[in-house]
Amino acid sequence: MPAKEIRFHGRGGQGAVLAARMLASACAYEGKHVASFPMYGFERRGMPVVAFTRFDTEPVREKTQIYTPDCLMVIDPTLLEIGNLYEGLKTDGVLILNSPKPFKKRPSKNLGKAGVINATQVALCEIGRDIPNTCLIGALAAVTGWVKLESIIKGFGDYLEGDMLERNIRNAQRGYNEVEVISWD
Amino acid sequence: MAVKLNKLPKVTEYYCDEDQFSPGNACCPGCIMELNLRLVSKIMGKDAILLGTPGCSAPTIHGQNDRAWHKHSYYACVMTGVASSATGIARYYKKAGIDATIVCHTGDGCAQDIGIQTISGAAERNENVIYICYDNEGYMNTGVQRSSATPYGAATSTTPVGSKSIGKTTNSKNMPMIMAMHDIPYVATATLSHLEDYAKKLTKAKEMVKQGFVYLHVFCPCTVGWKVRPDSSIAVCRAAVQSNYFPLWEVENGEYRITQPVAKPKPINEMLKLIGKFNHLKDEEISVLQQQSDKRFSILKALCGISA
Amino acid sequence: MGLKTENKYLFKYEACWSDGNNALLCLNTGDWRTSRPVINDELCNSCGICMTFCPPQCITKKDNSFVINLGFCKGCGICAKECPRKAINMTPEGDYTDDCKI
Amino acid sequence: MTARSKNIKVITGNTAAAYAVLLCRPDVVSAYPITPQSELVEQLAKFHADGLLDCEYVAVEGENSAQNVACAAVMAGGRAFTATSSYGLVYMYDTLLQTSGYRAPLVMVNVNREPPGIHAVYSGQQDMICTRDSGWIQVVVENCQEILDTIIMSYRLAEDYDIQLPVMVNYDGYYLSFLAESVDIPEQKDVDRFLAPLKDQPPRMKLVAGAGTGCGSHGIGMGFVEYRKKHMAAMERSKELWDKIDADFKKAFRRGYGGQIESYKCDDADIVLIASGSAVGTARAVIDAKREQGIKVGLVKLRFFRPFPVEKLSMVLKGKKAIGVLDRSICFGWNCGPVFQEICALSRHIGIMPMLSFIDGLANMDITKEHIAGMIDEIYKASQNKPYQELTWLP
Repeated sequence: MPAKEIRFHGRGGQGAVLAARMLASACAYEGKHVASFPMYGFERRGMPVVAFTRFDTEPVREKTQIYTPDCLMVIDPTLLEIGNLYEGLKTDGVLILNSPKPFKKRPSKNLGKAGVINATQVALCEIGRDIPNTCLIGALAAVTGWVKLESIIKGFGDYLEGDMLERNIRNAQRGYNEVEVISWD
Repeated sequence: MAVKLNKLPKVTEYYCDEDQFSPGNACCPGCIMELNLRLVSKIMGKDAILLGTPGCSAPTIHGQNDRAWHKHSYYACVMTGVASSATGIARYYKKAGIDATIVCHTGDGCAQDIGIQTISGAAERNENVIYICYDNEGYMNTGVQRSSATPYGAATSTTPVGSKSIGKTTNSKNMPMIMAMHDIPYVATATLSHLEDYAKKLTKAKEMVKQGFVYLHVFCPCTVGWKVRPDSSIAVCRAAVQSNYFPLWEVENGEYRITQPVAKPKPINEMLKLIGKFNHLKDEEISVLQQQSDKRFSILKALCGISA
Repeated sequence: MGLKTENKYLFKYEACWSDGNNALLCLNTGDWRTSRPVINDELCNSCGICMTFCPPQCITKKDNSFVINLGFCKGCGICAKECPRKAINMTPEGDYTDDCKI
Repeated sequence: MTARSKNIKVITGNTAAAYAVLLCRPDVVSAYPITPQSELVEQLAKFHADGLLDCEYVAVEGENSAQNVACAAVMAGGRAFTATSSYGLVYMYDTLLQTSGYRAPLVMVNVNREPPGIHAVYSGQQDMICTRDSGWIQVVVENCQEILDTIIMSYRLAEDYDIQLPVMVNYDGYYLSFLAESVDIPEQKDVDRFLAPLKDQPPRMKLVAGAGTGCGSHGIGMGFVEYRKKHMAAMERSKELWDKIDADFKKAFRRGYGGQIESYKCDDADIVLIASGSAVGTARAVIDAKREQGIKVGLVKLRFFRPFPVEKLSMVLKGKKAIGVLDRSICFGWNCGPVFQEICALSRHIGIMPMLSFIDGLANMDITKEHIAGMIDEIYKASQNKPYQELTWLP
């Protein structure tokens, strides 16, 4: 599998930075080279945050932001309004979206697949708080097939423990199982 | 021929070591900061480590190339870093299991102006460090400029008296009280007219530093900067105590106590007339200084539980 | 004519460390004096107050009286001023210049 | 025996630095949080709280104190660590000069960030440039693994009896401080073994209660001049030793970084790009792509900034047709980048050739592959005797 680049869009407090890092850990457990970093100004709740994750079978040398993603993860549906969200998306690109609404219209010809799940609702149910990130990583594993669910769950162990780990595992499993996939040719 | 007494003054009973300083030191004639250093040396003992910074005591504490002015180990550092450097030494010694008395010795310019942040920080962290501030009410080493310890009405080279100026127009900082409000184990004021009182406090400081930060604020007139006769610096100290301009007190684990109560305080003018930097003051300005001094003393009394 | 270059180091450490075990730095502060303290043995009761207040601590007890080390006395006069029995007089150094010649 | 740990973790640059500090067993750690370094301070506090880091952890009230605490702890005989960034670095400037002048072998991390403007929580190397003449050894690193490894190597260098100088390890804010990568965390015993030769060194001077020795005046008259000469000589000695330490590290851990500089595909190169920090990684990828297009381009990664690797650079750069320098900072008064200015000073060793200064990546702006490709195109043009522009600002 060639190198993959994933860009995460979220708001401060939703776990976009951690999601990007957790995905990197999961890929590292599969023996891949990974790199992940966020870009934000002051740390403020609610402020838009962008994070990046790259993985490859070769060492990842680039230390740049991601301009031509293979996949976009949008953790907050209001961020779909960002003007240039799909700019640079590779052909057959993937969107992982947290949204309570169905996603029908193809927003970019480069978008090949969209995985949509109401991750906020799942998180409120499983974790008790609006932290949809782990659910969406589960969804990403299901939609892309780039990384195994068990690696994702293993990766969580680097960041969480005890009850929170259990809850987030359930969150990810539900994302994996319940994500609705829309494909375009 | 007078009958000879067999006894030395009581302060000598507190000496535990010889004076470690060279007999010929670069302090002005009549400078009682020199007396202060030698007293600290005798009571803290040779093993005390001295920390200093640029200031009047710098040429005495810090050596030149491979030679020194005294036999203490010492560390000299930038003016912003005395209490923090003492922290570094104290913490390393703690980690290495080494026992040592660490004594910072700086003027008011370092303690309450440029270095106040680091003192405040070290006090809040309750480092095992003794900090002695010799308060000569200004930057004397650099040519008598005002500091935050310079009192209202004093003439200095940056608060000169002129047709539109009476000297410094604001009050000094009440530094010992600022330090007391840090709730550290021990804070005391002292001066060199009351040597036994001071010696007791130094001795106590040596004990109390085991519990944490200790701050001693020492009233230390500068003959040159204050325009005081070289023989009168001790007299000025005494007058400051007797007028309650500089009361001698201590606070030990939150207990405030005036150590040298003055039965009948003299007017502040008794002290001012010994000091040239106040020569130009008129009665109304003197009364401003008197009122400020009274107000500070009443706060101290309240803290000591003495009713007005 | 070339510049003289000196490559020999004078001090043994890499950084500047002074050693109090070497002979201490010392100024002949006695030279600064314009008047000297003279103890009047008639009045002195050896209370030692002068000794405690002397800034350079150059007054020491010898037998039952006090001696002033004029090599370091800066002539500030604190001892004379603080003496409760007025047993110390500050005398102009000029009075002693003839002694010096001898 | 080569040590290869199985302990690979996906961690950020800041966390990698914290692991390095943990492994070097400092006696005293003092630091004050500042974006983008805070995570490092927090991580060390956590290690300390969990009993993993057996040291005195001093949570100071500002960077100036952080540097003073660390400097004094080192002068008292201990091993210390501190970390800062941007304004924090310049807030400790008075003491930076003291630490190096006192020859205190302290290791410090500086997470590179732009200094002016309180909103400038952005990556940029200007903070390091502001302190280039502070008498510190300054190292710049490229990735998270190198952060960890370089801190360990830095203690070997700083505390060597022949050096006795503080070392500042610099890495880009955001692009490295927050970059999570797989990092091989060495075993404690292997790091202990790597640092063990320091124990065989002659004892350096330290502050001992009752010994009657003291420091801080930095010499008077000819004494001052002598200590300056010694300081400068030690700085020069550090170059060769750094190369040796790097080789030793490679032997012990199978990871080497080339010492003062790393040259990448320079041997047969006609033109060379010089860069430091996180941009080097990106530049490697672009160099490979350009080589595939037939441009014989090489890359020099500057690891030592102070002392400046004059000899090593001269060897690599001599005879090239054109060189370009990428700076993530600016040099006032010379209208170019600071590293460029220093490379120009190599002309007496490498001869006259077209030299191009590129200023890029200020204030967190991304140094993209396209930017670097553009730089290489410009250097190439200049090497073909075509007119070129000496200074280019990107983006």
